[in-house]
Amino acid sequence: MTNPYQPHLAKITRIIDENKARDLKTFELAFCDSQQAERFSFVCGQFAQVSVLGAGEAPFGIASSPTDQGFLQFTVKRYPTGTVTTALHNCQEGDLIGVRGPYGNGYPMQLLEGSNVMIVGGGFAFTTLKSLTNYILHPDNRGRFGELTVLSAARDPGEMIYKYVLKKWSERDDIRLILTIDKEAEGWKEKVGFAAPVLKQIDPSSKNAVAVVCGPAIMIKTCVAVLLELGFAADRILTSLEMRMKCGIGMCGRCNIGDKYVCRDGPVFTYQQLQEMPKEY
Amino acid sequence: MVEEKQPSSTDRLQGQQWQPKIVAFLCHWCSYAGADLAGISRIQYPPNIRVIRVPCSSRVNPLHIIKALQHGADGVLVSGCHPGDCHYGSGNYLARRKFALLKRFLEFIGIEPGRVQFSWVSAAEGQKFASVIREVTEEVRKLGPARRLVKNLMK
Amino acid sequence: MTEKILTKDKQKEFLSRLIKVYQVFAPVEKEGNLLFSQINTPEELAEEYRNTKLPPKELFFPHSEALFRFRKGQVIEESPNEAERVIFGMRPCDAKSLTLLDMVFNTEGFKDPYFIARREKTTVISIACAQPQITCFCTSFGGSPVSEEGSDILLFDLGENYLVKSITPKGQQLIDSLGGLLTDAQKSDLKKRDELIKTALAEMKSEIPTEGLKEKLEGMFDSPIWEKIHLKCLGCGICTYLCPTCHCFDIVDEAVDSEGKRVRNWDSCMYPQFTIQASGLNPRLSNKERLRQRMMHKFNYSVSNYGQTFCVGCGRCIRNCPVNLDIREIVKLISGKQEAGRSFQ
Amino acid sequence: MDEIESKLRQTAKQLLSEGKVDLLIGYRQGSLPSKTTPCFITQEQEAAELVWNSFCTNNLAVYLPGLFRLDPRSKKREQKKVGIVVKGCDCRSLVGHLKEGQVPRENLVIIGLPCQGMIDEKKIVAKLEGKEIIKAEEQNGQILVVDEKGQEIRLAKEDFLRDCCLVCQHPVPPLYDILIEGKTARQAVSDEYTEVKELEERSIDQRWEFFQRQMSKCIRCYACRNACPLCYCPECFAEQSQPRWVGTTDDPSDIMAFHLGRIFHTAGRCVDCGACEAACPMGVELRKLTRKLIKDVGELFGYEAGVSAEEPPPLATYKLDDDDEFIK
Repeated sequence: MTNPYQPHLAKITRIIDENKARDLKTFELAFCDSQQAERFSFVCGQFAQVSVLGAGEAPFGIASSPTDQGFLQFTVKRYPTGTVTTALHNCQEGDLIGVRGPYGNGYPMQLLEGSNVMIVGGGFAFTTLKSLTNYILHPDNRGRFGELTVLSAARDPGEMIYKYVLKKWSERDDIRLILTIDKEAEGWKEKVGFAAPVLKQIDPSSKNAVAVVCGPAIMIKTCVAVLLELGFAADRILTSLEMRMKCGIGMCGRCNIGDKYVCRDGPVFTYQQLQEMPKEY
Repeated sequence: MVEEKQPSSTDRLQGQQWQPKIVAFLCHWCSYAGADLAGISRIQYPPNIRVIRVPCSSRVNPLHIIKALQHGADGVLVSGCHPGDCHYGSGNYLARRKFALLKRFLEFIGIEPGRVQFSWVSAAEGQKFASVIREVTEEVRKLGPARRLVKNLMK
Repeated sequence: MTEKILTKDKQKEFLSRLIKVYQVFAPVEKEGNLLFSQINTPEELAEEYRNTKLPPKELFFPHSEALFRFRKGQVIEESPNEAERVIFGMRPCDAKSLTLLDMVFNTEGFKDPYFIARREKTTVISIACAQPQITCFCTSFGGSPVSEEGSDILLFDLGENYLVKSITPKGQQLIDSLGGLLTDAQKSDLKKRDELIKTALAEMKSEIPTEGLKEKLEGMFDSPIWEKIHLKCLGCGICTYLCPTCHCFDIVDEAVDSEGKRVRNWDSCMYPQFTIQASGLNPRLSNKERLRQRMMHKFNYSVSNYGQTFCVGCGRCIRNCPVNLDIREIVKLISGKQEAGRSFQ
Repeated sequence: MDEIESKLRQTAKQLLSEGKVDLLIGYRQGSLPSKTTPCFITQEQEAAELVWNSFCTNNLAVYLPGLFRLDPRSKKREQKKVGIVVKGCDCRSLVGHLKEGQVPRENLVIIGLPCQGMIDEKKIVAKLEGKEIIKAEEQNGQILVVDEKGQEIRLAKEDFLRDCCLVCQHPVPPLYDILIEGKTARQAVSDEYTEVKELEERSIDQRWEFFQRQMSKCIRCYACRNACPLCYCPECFAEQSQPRWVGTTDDPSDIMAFHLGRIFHTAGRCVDCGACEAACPMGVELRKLTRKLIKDVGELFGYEAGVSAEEPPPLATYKLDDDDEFIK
């Protein structure tokens, strides 16, 4: 019997500072055991339990794409009250940490394949969206998806994460990338405004399209309203939820919203599913 | 603090004495300066204390003391300014009440009186600081390794 | 499966023989509480009892348990290595709770190795209840004071004898290993057993309306009843810790200088920290949301997920609640069948 | 019906009908014969459900800080008027709340009841040796219990009082807006701290062993804390993760550390209402610890908690000549 609680050791090969406030870092990892690296196969939108031995473990969405070979990425925001996030931020390149997973359902590829995809991400919730975008853009997969539009929103330029990735995307012609920040800032040449009004400006066609929205609760709410207005069906709007989790495998009993466990039945839900769930998130 | 902390027989055979670990919470304004003075004046005292500087003796929460005992301190010393000398006016008077109660309470539940001690040491009392440390170290040494309230993480 | 007779004068020999082969756990009076504890002699078994203070779940899912240890950055795996065990003297409600816990810890997708190892190595010998307590309501949720569910062997106390019935192959194996200690049950014994069943069922004093409970709860997430029910709740963990089916847990690291262990501890949906996120966001802010979660989990969500209500009607939460917040009254209120002239608050 | 009980219902009804209180916290008959249960009434007709008898053990003051806490969502404080039924000990807890700024005095209507001592249900359960109580009531200073076999047992109330009632100094609430008079309160007796002294006289090893045995029963359900009117911290040190003061395991060291930390936090505040011990499902003798502190607070600082709302708390003040002997 495999022990689902057992973390597998991975080495931090790279740490990237993602924002000006330096409370967001991306950790790039490589499993110490190469067999484990092969066993860890995941789909975009899944998460893993990342642990610092001695501090504990916490769930984080996987920011790298299944198409990225040889490494895993997690982007972690540090909270003063978060034991694990603080411990992770104190780690250095070369340190060993534990990873178990992958867990959760991930983005439904059956639904996304063959569709035009509208991705909307706010702040540091962009992690699994980066994974999804990179997955779609991979030469092996690009043909299976329709038009790809990505909107990334941040409070200010300093908070815009994955700049090095966004830059690469912006140089391609098989993706439409729109960046926006809340308020005007010096040197900012992209859009200004909250995600929802900018999304309205972009006016993506809902025809044969699927939208994926991740971000702060208020952003999801406003963007979903715009999408519905644009004619997106409730079962073609996807989002990923966050709840406190311990086991990640549907046993510890805390991440449920109604009878759905976010760890097991989610974290990705359609807007239609959300409407059927109690508003407890 | 994972290993069992009993003096092993080989230690005794080799004549190595068990060394107690003592956590000393020293107030920044008096006792810490007193420790500094002892150092500058090259007054010898046992190397068994681990100093934690606190702004005032009243900053020390009973939980600090309990946690120290849980995680391997054989003794705890809290030292502050003499009555009347508190940098903040009355911190040490308040601390004195708190610790009078705490000391009785810990003894009541079965923690040996020598494990948790208190002293007033001023910035000018380098000598006194050294002698307090000598006394406390000796008393804790006599008690032997702390066994009560110790948390064994490998159990 | 067979039905045998164990005469009471041989009960001690019965236990002694089990103790030689198994680790035997049985209700023992310990510091004033009746608890399942390992016994080394038959005399340690408590003489007469209704039920234990703590449910048997702690024998499978202990309050604190090391999942693994770590030292110098290496994970040291703990293999759940349990001896063969017998639990003697469980009550049918508690035995049933084990089958519910199985559904949580032994799923198709994931297996909890610690729980499963203990379950596999344990033979459960239950004793049917002849005298249910005033707080017992097992029959309301499909249980019964003489239910076989979850037991490997069920005993009926016939006065001078026990009727011993094997329920599972594991139980049969244990009975077979006892050889001549047990004799075949006679017709008269079976008749006595049937009478006992009849009286036990008649003795059940507490029955609550449970028909359509799940369906009612589905529409009650925003019901004003939650505003009332929680008012006197203190938010302590007694009801969940003493519940045989509550299984929520926390996972924490206990370490100094990154040496230590990862531990699983009991946790309770009644605690404020249960759902608080690192950002400080807490979807279940007050006792109202927490108590609702507890009720919904037991009577609604569990039915969706496992097809079973997660309440076996043992009554421990009723007897031990410091403010007498009675789960039966909550169910009555949900069902709209609360006694007239009595406000719940 | 008991005279006090009917006066209480009358008073409650009047307060609610005249709008002097929006909510009234009292007791009603519980779901089990030997238990009452706290009730929160808002309608005048509900006043008829109020009871006052020897089973009103809960300390209702425990609910007050929560009622007036800043709502985490709206960031507002409730402005309702709350009536509360208090015995001597409950009232002293309430005085603690007033002193610590947890409860606005102007929002309270304190209904004081002279207490004749409350029954310890656990003592009756022990007396019945496993038989169930199907009826329990007070009759002329005696407790009439009917067991499940239909047998009537009369018990002298005095033998079944809670331990804290046996040493109660303040059966009459020291502070109230309305005092419901009728039966006289139980006579205050002088508290000799016999059981604390008995422990003090034992050797330190025996004491350690005694408390270790007590703590070995603890299952960390936190009922003692949640039942304590003075444990109102929105976040308890026992559950804080940054820093983590004590582990959440069942390690004896963690269990002891939790109780030490919690009980010491009630030093100079605990009024010996007995709520912690009554709430404990496992029978941990917590009052052995709380009463040691009460005794020492009295001896060292001449202070008794909950008697005056004006007197400063003993650990928030000092005297120049406080005990200095123990300091090197």
